[in-house]
Parts: sequence; C-alpha cells; structure tokens
Amino acid sequence: MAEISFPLPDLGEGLIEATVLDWLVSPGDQVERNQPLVEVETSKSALELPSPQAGKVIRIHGAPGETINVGEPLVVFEVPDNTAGIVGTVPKDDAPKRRVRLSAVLDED
Amino acid sequence: MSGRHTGEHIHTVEGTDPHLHVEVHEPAEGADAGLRPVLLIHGFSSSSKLNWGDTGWISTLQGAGRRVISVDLPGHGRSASPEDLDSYSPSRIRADLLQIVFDAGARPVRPGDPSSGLDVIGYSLGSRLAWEFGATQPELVHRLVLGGPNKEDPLASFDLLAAQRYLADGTPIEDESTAGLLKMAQLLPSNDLFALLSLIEAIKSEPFDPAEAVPHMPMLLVAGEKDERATTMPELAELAARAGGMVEQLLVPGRNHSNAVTSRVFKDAAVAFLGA
Amino acid sequence: MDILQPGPVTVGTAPSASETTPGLAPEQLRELYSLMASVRFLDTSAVAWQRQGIIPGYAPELGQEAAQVGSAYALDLDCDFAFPTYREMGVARTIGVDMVAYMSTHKATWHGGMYDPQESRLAPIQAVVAGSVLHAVGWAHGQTLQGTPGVALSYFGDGASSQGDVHEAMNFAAVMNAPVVFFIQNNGWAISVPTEKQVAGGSVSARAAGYGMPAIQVDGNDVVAVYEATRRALDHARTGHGPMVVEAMTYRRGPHSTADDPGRYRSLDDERIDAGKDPLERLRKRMLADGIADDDFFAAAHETARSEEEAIRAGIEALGPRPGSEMFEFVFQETTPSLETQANRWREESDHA
Amino acid sequence: MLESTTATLDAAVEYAEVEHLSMQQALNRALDDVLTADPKTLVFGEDCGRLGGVFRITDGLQAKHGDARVFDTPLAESGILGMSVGLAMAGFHPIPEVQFDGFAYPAINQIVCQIARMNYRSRGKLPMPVTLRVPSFGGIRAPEHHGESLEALFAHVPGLKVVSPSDAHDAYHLLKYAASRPDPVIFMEPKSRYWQKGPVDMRDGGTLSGARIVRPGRHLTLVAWGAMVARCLQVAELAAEDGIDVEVLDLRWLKPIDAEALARSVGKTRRAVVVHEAPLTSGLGAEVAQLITQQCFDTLKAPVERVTGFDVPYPSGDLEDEYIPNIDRILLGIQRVLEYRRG
Repeated sequence: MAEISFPLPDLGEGLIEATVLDWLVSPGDQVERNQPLVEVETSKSALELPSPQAGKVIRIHGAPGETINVGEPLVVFEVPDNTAGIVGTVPKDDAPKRRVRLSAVLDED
Repeated sequence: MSGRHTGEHIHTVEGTDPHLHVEVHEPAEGADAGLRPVLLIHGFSSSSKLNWGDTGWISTLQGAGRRVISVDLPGHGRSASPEDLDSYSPSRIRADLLQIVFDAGARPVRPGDPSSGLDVIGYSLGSRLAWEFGATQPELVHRLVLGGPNKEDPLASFDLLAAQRYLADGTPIEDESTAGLLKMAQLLPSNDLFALLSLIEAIKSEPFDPAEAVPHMPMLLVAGEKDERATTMPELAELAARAGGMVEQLLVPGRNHSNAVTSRVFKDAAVAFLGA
Repeated sequence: MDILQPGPVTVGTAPSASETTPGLAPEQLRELYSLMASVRFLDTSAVAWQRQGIIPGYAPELGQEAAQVGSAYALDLDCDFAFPTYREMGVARTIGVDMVAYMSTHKATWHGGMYDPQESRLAPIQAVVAGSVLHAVGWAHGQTLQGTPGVALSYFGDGASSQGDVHEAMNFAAVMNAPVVFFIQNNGWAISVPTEKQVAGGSVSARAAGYGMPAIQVDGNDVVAVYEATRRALDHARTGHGPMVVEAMTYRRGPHSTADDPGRYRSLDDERIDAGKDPLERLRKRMLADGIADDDFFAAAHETARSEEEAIRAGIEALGPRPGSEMFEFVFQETTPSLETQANRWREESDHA
Repeated sequence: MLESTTATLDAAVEYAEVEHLSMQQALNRALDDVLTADPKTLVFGEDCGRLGGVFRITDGLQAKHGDARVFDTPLAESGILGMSVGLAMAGFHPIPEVQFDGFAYPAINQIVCQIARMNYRSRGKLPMPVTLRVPSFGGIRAPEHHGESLEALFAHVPGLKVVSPSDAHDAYHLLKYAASRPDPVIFMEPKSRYWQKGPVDMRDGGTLSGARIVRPGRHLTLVAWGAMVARCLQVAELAAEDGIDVEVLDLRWLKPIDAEALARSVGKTRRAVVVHEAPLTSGLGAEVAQLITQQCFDTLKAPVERVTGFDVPYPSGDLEDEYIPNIDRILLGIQRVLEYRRG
C-alpha cells in the first residue's frame, strides 16, 4: 500500500491558514472523490473541504480548534500501490500449480 | 439554469433590472425527492458560493433530493452593483426574489402537493429577508429555516458616517459592531465596498421590525451557541409562536456567528425540518 | 434547438440550422428519453459491475447519452450501418443490439462482442482509436458501387481526430463522394489530455472545409439537436451529395475507463464548469414544459431501465468463457495444417492428467 | 530550457546500494537518471506528461524535468515516431512511448521505413539514438491489442535492436544502457511484471550486453525472455522435485541474440526448450533453435523444443491462460525432450 498526503489547499485570497472545526471522516473510513472531509474556518469564512480522491483515510491532522497552515498535511490516504494501468488487471502472484510430472532416465553418455 | 437574472426572461419589476446572479441546482442523480424548491439567501458581505456552496449546503440539499435556487444579493458575489440606492432596499430585494423564484418554477402551496410552494433558508441578513419574505408571501412559502437570526438588524445600527470617514482618511471607528462589520467586508477583495455601504444605507431606511409582519408557517431557528449576533433568537421564536406558528429552536454547540454555517448538525436539522 | 455555428466552419451545401421546431412527435421524444434513461442506468451500473468483480473493465459514456442516442436514432436500419469505437454503448442500445452480446466484450468474453454485426448493423467494437473510420469509408463506397441507399455512420472522438487515418478517411470519402457521415463526439478529453491540447484550430468540424465537405457543429447534450443534425447529414449523403461531418460538443463526465482516476489531471471545479447541461435533465425539463410527459412517465422510464439492467446483468453473469477451441476456429474460413496441429496439441495437453 | 551538463550517467544520482523496487519504479528511476544526466533526452508519448503514463512509468518526471522535456503528444503513434526521427536528426535523444504493444502497429511505417533505415541511408551521418518503450506481452486481461508480443516483427527489421528485461534490476540497468546507445532500441517492457518487486543494485548493473543465466542447471536449458523468465524459474523448481536440474537462460537481447551464451549453456546441458508468448510460426523460438542446433548439433540429445503461444490473434482475457505457455505445457515440452531417443 502507498500513502498519498492531501495538504491543506490554498483557499484563495492570500489565506495562509485555517482552523479545524469538525472532522466529517475518521481514520479507517473509505471515502469517495468529492465527499466532504472536514469543516474548516479561515479568517474570512467557514467551509467544507471535499476529498480530492477516493481512498481509505489513514491519518487526519488537526483536532477541532487547531490551526493548520496551507501546504501542511491534512489527510493521508492509503491507496493500493499495485494500481493497474489504464486497462487490465494486476496479475495475481499465485503459487505455481502443476499437473504434469516429469519422468526420465538420464543416461549420462 | 444559471447566470445573471437577465438571461432568457427579463423582468424589470421595479422599472430597472437588478442584474442579480441566480443559479438553480438540480437534485443529485437519482435522488430527486419530488419536493418543492429551496431558496437560499446569504448573509451580509458573503455570497451564494461562500455561504452555501463552499460550506457544503448546496451539495447536502442536492443529496437530499432537493432542487436549490441560490441568489447573490445586490453588490455581492456575481451580482451587479447598481448605482441607485433603491436597488438595495429590503423591499425591492424581496420583490426581486419573488420574481426569481417564480421564474425558477416555484408555485403557491397546494394542499397535498409536496412539490408546490417554496422552502426558504436564510443566514444572518438572509434570515431577516427570509422572515419578511415568509410574512409577506404566506401562499408561497411552506417552511422557513433561519440561521444566526437577530430581532434587530445589526446593520441598522451601523455607523455609516464613521465608516465613510475611516475609508476616506483612516479615522478610527469607535463603534465595535461597525468596525467589525467593516473589517469583515474588507477581508474579501471581491466585495464592492461602496455597494455594501449602499446596502447598509438602504437597510437603515427600512430597519427590521419583526413584530410588524410575523410569518405563520413552521419555522426552524438555528444559531451557534457562542453567536453574539443571535442572542435575541428566543425573542424571535416567541414572536412567531405567539402569532400561532410552529417554531423549533436549535443551538449548535461550540459554534459562533461565522462558523455555525458549516455545521453538520445545522444542515441535518434543516434537511429533516424541511423534508418533514 | 442548439445547433452551434462557430466562425470557422464552412457549412457549404448543408442546410442552414433552422430555429423551427424539429419534426419529432411527442411519442418519439418520449422514446428518446426512455432510451437515454436506459443507457444512463446501464452505463452507471456497468461501472458498479466492475467494482463488484462481474466484469474486468469498462469505458463509461456518462454525459454522452444525447450524442449517442440522438445520432443512432436518425439511422435507417434497413440500409445504414454504424461503425463504433469502444464507447458507443448508447448507439448499440438505440439500434437494438442484444445488450448481453454487446456487453460481453467488457466481460472479456470476446473482443468484438458476441453480437452479429451484419444483422445488427453495428460493426464489431473497435479498440484501435480511429481504427474503423477507413472501414466506414470503404463500406460506404461499396453502397455507391452497388447502387444501394445505405449511409455509413462513423463514430470517433476528439482524440481519434489526431490520427492520420482520419485524414486519410476524410480525403478518400470526399474524393470518392462516398455516402459516409463522420460523427465526432468531442467529449473534451482523450484520457488525460484536453481538447485544446489535442485539436488545433479548436474544432474537428472546421477541417471539413479543407476536404470540400459540409459540417455541422451541434450541442451534443441536446438530443433533439443531435438527432436533427445527424438526420440532415444522413439525408445529404443519401441523396448523392457525398460525405459530411457532424461534431457533437459534449463532455465525458466520467473517467476514461474504470481504471482511470480523473483526479490526476482535472479538478472537480473543471468538471462542474465544463460539463454543461445534463442531457437527460435537459430533455426532461423540455418535455415537462411542453406538457408531453409527466412524473409518472419518467418514473416508468426509470423503472424500465432498472429491470432492463437486471436482465442484462443476469445474462452477463451467466456468460461462461468461450470454449478454447474457438481460438483456433475463427482464424480462417479454411484452416491451415499448422494451425490444426497446434489446435490438436492444445486439445491433448489441456486434457492431459 | 535544456541546459548542458558535464555529469555522467553513473555519477548523476546517489542511491543506496541495493533498493527494493517494483519494475515500474525501477523504470521510472532509470528515466529520471537519464533525464538528469543527459540534457538531450526527451520523454514523450500519449499521457506521459501530466498523468505520468497509463502504467505510471513516467510519473513525476514532468514535474521534475519540465514540460519541455517530458510531454504529452496527440493520440497518434505514427506522429510520435515520425517526430522522434526529426528530433534525433536535430541532435536529441528521444525516449518515446507507445502506450501499448498493439498500438505500435499504426507506427510501423515510421519504425520500419524511417527510424531503422536513416543511419544506413545517410551513410552514418544521421544516427537514430531512439529508445522506443513498448509495454509488451499479455497476462493482464486487457482488451484487444493490449497483449501483443512483437519481438519477432521488430527483430526481423534491419537496423533495429530489441531488448526485454525480466526483473526490476535488469529493467533499471538495461533501460539506462539502451538509452545511452547510438542506435535505435525497441525496449519491450513485460507489463505483467510491472508490479513485481525485487532487489536492484543501483551501482552495479553487471554485464548488460548479452544473455544472463538466472538459474544454473545440468540437464536441460530453458531459454526465455520478458515475463516468461519468471515462469521458467518456477518450472525449474518443479522439475527439481522430479530430479531434473534445469538451467534458465534469460536471453534479454532479442536482437542481437547472444549466440555464444546459448552454445555455452546447451553445450553443457545438451537439451534445450525455448519458451515465448508470441505465436509459434516464425517466432524467435525458431531463431533460437536454429542457433542452438547450428552450434551444438553433435552433442544435442534431442531436437530443440518450442513452447509458445499459438498462431491465433491474442485471445480475450478469459482465454489468456489457455494461450500463454503455462507450467504444464512447459513441463510437457521438457518431457518430450527428455524422452527423445535417436532412432
């Protein structure tokens, strides 16, 4: 498994930090892209941040009331590192199976 | 449907076109609850995007199967900033809202038809407008949700002269509320400060008097537990209850006037109240 | 009706876009809506099938329902023939292809799908981008040689328009005056690359002028406009006026395929701003406004879509792998000794032990 | 823009001596190293830039090296390869990608008629240092044209060299090596092995020019390349259970083929089976068998056996396992060789 960190994004208009109000997800949750992750408040407004991707939440940063700087990690997702390409599937690495047995007299001439 | 309120249907209700930015958000795919549309009215120095979009209200309502109409108030968001003071008066805004919701398909309440009528959610200044809209449009409005409401419009006591002096030469503003509101307005570079001052001036000429016209439809009043701008919420509730309406109140723990709006508790309560 | 007329497109001998009400009866509009609802439901379900492990992969066409249903609805199935890529499920459904046979390609049963192309008037599913555009031209020229009234409808996308084969196909068709309609679904994205980095000059239809061919650019999310534009183009080709281009401007609302994550190359804001109007919602509103359908109708359409999907899913789940002997069977009409030897060897060795 | 640098390939980046990488990661690191060391290198193809390639082999390279050197092209393979010719003529070292093996077919004209011949045509004045990366072979249940084995096609064309790594270590070093050569190299990446991890000695690639014995043995040589090497190693372990000691030779270079390595190995074991995914007829197995027979005829105990795909279009996912040589088919090939008696 690989980890992908979602840092607090630039919330526009020169804001450099935000305060966590409430988490809408917990570590262990499987989230979909666009699902609200967290309520935060800046000096200008309160807002919900949607998830930029699908994945399993493994860590969240900032308890309610704590301040996070833009660019600092907010959520860490776990994603499979064996993601297939644009088509097809990752082959399973099964133990070798056989039905045929070899039989031979090896005359060492 | 989206875009300025001048698109396909131009209604110059009061002789001029206010150029208000309206957006209609359809219910989420497969979730349409078949219920009446919901009108969202944002607060002072905010916008539909800030007050309802970024906070997750619109997607929450869409997810609950609701059709949502959002309007940027004059001088706010993507709406125009008309020069004439009249465009900012609460009575004129109410008239424009009425035309907008009709254009968006809202129709008077018909008993037994859950798709008829209109639900209204307001926040702060939007709650004042929603109160008055509900009181003056009893045939249309089905239920009200008022967030961060106050029986006196804080904008009515705004010290306009002090604000203008401060903007002209930096003279400090004594009145705390005035200084706070102006600071809030200045924080957003997208705000048209002079349009906002025009709005304040217009409001001062039509101050909020909740007792003058009291809505009779069921109403949910919501405020942050620490919302100092909404301490008079119980008085509003009492006014409405005395007039015979069904009133519910909700305090959101730990929240204040600026951050109660994103609260899930608030959204869930509103969705449940309007869906009942 | 939203037939777009951008500056650079030379319309040539094509009829100009009219603003009059198109000649579709209310019953036809209801049919178009039902088709789009079925396609939408099957499409979103197929994505779920992949997540549930029923099929290994799928290329969604979410958002392109109007472009596919509207264009295919204009075909005359007694004589016309459609040439799809790998994303024309809506076309297949509209012209009545057996959908279990069609979707079997995504079950990894057989590459081209299990349906009969001749009978269904739909060429086998084509994995090579722009692979079938020249086939359409050849087939169309065959109609000219035979004196039959059929028109070839060749589907491809903005990404495929970069392929040299598209140029060759358009040039051949114009030179031979072949009855072919090049139907481009410009859905904004070729996997991760947006149209503006794909199509010089901003539109595929603009290129038609270079081949002396008329073109219509149409709002691909408006099923009525798409139908009307395609019907005109088919008429144009059928009446001996040669090839024509229809470019339907639409939007790929979903990923390229079930294994693609659009979050790596476009933002949610991009999608909100660019996706345009939902084709289904648009027709629904129009029908409600015109009073030709009510909520009962829409509920029934969605219920039909649901039960259709159930039957197709059951059919797909019941599909077993093809017998391995078919690997050898379909290589030639008359097989070769070497291939027979290999087939025998395969048979013996699979039976071994 | 492109700046010149005096750094050499090996001195470019400092890594730990041995890293545990997937083949995907190893190829990505190799491209990163080459881009860092050689300012004339360009990496491009469909979705290679912002997305980082459909198999993520070019992931992060555009961000690190800029969109002038790592970029997306329009969706046209013939255009990608044709552009590579012009870039090489202008002094660049292109590393284009064809997204999938089957999409090399639309580019065959440019590969065969231009890239392979430009040096010859210009009497050595216009070399073509083009490394064409082709995710190759089957095994991932992909749609049509995503599981082809084109080595014989490429190997048949005068002017091209062909190589295929079988593990992460070789992938890293062979790609760097190929990219440093002055001739065109078709680099066939076994896509079913992309996700397989293994140790990569980042400093010492060993000898990169010929074949490699990946398992020594006494009784029989299995010759393979790409994804078949791992399967042959499994077969060798199973054969050992039956008392047969199998040597596995990873051919690596499919053109030129390391004929001496074949002679050394089969000269010792006196028996050989060639395994490949590509169809039987005119496959490289025939070439390998001929090279062995030519060199070891006197000591061979049996004709060289071939275990391959069939002369059929690469089948759909459900039938993939029927097509690709499996363990039993390879064991049966071995058994036929062991049973052979001169008559």
